[in-house]
Amino acid sequence: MSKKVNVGPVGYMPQSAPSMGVELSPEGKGLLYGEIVEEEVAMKEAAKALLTMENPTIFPGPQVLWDWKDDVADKTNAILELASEIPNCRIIPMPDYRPKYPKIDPEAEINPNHPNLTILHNRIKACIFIGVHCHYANLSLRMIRSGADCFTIAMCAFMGHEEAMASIRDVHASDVRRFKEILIQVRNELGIEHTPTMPPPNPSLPDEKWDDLSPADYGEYRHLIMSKKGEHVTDVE
Amino acid sequence: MELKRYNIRISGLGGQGVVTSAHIVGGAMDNAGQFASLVPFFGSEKRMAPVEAYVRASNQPIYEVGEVVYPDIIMIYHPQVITHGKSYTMPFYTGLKPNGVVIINTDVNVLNKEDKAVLEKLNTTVITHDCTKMAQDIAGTELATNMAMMGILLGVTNLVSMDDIEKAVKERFLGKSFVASGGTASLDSAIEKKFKKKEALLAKNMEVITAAIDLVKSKGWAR
Amino acid sequence: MNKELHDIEYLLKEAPKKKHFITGAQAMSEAVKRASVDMAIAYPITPQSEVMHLVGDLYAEGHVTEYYRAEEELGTMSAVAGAARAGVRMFTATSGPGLLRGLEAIVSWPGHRIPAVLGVLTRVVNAPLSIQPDNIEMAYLLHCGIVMLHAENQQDTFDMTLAAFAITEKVDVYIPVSVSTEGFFVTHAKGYVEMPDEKLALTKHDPYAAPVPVMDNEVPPARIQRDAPVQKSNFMSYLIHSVWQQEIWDSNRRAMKYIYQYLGGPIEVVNPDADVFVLASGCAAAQAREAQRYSANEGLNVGLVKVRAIRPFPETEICAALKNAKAVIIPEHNIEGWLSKEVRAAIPNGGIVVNGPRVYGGMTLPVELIMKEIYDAYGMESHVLQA
Amino acid sequence: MSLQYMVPSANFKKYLPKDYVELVDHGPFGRDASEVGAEKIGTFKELVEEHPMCSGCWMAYFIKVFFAALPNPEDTVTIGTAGCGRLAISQAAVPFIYGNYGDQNAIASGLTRAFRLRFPDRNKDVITIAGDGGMMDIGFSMTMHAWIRQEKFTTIMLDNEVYGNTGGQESGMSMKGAILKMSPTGKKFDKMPATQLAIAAGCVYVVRMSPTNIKRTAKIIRRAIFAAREVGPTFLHVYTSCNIEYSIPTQDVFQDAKDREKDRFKFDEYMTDEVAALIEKLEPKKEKKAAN
Repeated sequence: MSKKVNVGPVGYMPQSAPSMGVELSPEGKGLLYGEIVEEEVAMKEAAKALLTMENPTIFPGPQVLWDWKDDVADKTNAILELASEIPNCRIIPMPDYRPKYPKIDPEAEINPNHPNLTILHNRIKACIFIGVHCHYANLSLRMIRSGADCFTIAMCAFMGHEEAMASIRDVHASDVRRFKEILIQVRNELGIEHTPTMPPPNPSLPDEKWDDLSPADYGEYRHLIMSKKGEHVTDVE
Repeated sequence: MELKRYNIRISGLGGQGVVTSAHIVGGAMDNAGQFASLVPFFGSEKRMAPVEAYVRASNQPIYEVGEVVYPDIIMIYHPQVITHGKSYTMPFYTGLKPNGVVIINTDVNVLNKEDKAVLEKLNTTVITHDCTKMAQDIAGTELATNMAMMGILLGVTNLVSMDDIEKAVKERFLGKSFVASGGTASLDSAIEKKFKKKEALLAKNMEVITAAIDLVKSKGWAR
Repeated sequence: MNKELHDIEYLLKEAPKKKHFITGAQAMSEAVKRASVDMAIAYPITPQSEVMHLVGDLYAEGHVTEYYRAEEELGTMSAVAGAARAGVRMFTATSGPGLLRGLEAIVSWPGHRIPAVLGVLTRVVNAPLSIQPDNIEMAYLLHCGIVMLHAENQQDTFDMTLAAFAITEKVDVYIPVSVSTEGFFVTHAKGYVEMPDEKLALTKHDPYAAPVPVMDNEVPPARIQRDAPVQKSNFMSYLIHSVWQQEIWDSNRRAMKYIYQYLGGPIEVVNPDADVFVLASGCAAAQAREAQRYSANEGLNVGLVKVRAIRPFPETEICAALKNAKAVIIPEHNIEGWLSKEVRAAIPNGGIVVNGPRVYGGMTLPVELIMKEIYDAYGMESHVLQA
Repeated sequence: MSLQYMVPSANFKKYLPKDYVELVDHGPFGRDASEVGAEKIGTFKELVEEHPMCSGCWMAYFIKVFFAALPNPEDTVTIGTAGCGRLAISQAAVPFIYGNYGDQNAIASGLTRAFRLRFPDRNKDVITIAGDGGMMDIGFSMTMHAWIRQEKFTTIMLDNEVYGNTGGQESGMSMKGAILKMSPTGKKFDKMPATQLAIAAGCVYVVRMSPTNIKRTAKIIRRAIFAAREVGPTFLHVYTSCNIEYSIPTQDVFQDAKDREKDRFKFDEYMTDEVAALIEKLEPKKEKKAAN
């Protein structure tokens, strides 16, 4: 089959998939390499990528990271079930969309303003975007296609993404579970042995000890946060 | 169906009911199941200042919009339009198409030699009649001049029946929403005051129109 | 106000309709009346367009929930962007110099993902000041990413305005939609408009069905900046602004399927087998339609291509329609001929484009001028039009 | 219940960076000012921490205090414009709108009205926080007209008396005689009377201050927000020096702020009777959070 949208890197200035003539799939269909296909076909190819490429990773976005809607609990359960069936799978969240100063910890998160920091640092060759708002998902997917060799999968609650190698639209918890079943089937076909395992937790810095924290912990900057009447600290910088 | 189309430009002076008569022609066409479009003039609306209005009348839907630049029929409500150049379109026959009609409210010769030459070359039918006098004679006011002029136009084009016209006149003076400029609206109310009762106003207007149409018939001006 | 809510397809296609004889400005406000608009912000540009004071009347009657008169257009357009970010359905309209004054804000709407409908009732923008119609201002909108519809008449103005509300809020579009029509020629003139009853209205805006988080503190993430100030740094990619711009134009492109669905497509072709075409948008299309009919009466094989959507520009459709054309006459209401340029660049044989006829500065575009070009295209002698 | 959008979903809590988890577990969301007020900075997870502003920047300090003083951070939207301030404001865990040049008070007008339309029974605090250039020069008409229209939100002007972010040009709020870029021979006219303009335009609560006293600064910010919820537009004119463009040694930044407090930023609080009554009601004793 022809591949309008293929694994990158496509280089310095990517052409957007819609401008190459890729259109979103209609309800009930998926997109695979920019072509409209049966959902199952797209799911199978996506599963194969997750099972055969290095460092498969799920990037959950704000819409599933926070408990803002009734369906979040079920959907997150389904995502974790899926993750547990993918050997060596990791979960790296996209918790917000702003450019983050001074720099993100690429092992702890992915940021739409520079997604390749995370993709390249962790050598991620296959990934799923889920729960990311469409605008930011599109930006990230295109930048990844531009600068990395990563098979991108979009599991979208709305209409899907032209930019992903595989795109599934109108995704609910049941669709994530359906994808999981297909993934298990493909895994068995490929003869990969696996016992369900949860991905490791976020490796970001350990909790600060908030209980005994005091301005003194801020050292030379303490006057900037706690000035007392009449105090004039001169011994800084 | 053969396309019949009259693109009409009306030039007159503020206070003569130019826009009002355009609305009535449009209304009459509508009532007759025919088609018309109006373009109200967009500018200063003062007494005795130049006013122009445009009407397109047809037996088929009308698509085009804007001023009538190339009219089939030109109506001059006041001789000063020609003699004093009180017009937005100078000379008054600008854009007139061949075989057209010019209707001038006057019984004296207001056309100079050059005007006549141009109109002759275009094979124009020039109709002149003192409609102001007609209005005064029949309705007792020169404010009905526009009714007389309109009567001549309707007689010449012969597109609508008397019933259609009467209904349109009623709508204009007795209500049913229309967009009127501030100027014409106040003028309408001035006419109303003069006649005290709207019914009387209507009857007089209809008399003027009927007389004008009869005039067209008697003179053989109808197209 | 209690209304019977329906989707756009029902309102435009299935709902029983009645014919009304109204002005273009009224047609636009009648569409707003049926669009469940939450809020409208106005700045006087009357008399060129009375749309926004008619919308004020809708507010007084309860058809629009919130409304105010802003300080000037930059304030208006910025406030529209603020309110839309808060998740309400927005409408405003402007004209000529007002559009240009608000332009800084308007051209940023697409990038900020502002779903709003903007009425553009065209008028002269060039000095000296004038209130006459001329659509050169649309050229200033061509390159900002906004979806641009151009209405031929009062009916188009109604249909396009109503459809615009549905299109702008599609998750895969979510950029503003402008509905332009010629000031005076359409806004002040009456035409027949078929409309569903005013008790019917478009389904309400769902701010959570969106490609960006609405900024209402109800949806994660907390750390949102929908409109990040982007510059090259170690935490932002070189590419971020480029792909963002691409996303806006992709969204613009995605609007096309809805233009097909709701408005019958980006172009209308009359007599597709013609050898000479008149191609036009807005009220120039009305003049072109008339010219096509006159031509047919005279036995000339002339076709009409009416362009409804200026953005996304129907390049493929126009190329297909003009495939066998020997000449394309493009009448326009502006001096620059922006539509001619677009078409000339889009078709493989741009040489067949006849430049004009064009009128500007408020002048009428007489059908006779188009006819003259048609006669010329056929090598016929035309009647000399006297000055 | 908007706090919910701040609470990590149970399944993913362990997959979130600690930073985000701490915002809820140890941050000010849903907690009382007595626990997490500005005076307690350093003992709880702040809404803004790392930011790219200059070392020793007094504006950055004020912005930290500002975020710590918010009575309802989970229901607050900030709006800014080009300028230094947004560098830190955009790093806070509070939605931030960065529109076009100087348009913050127009955006806030639309946003506030839309919030009141969508959530008539809730308090959603809208705060514009921008520099002197954005508020008094390029955004002047939008600033003034939002006040004149009695739009119910809080305007905070971070006045460093110069265009800092663009490299030190004269602003309307620079002092007469100041030699800056674009005023190479000294500024020819006076600093604009921002607070007088605000009062004339109908702001119901107007304060000019140099924020040297954390406790008072926090109290003023909260008063301005409460008054905007109930009564009308409020305005804080805050001295936030630019130690770069005015060459203030870092160790003198605080002293400079104190000096300004003695002259042109002398503490000045204006309020209408209605606001006075409101404050009376909200602060029966010492600094107490209003019941929401």
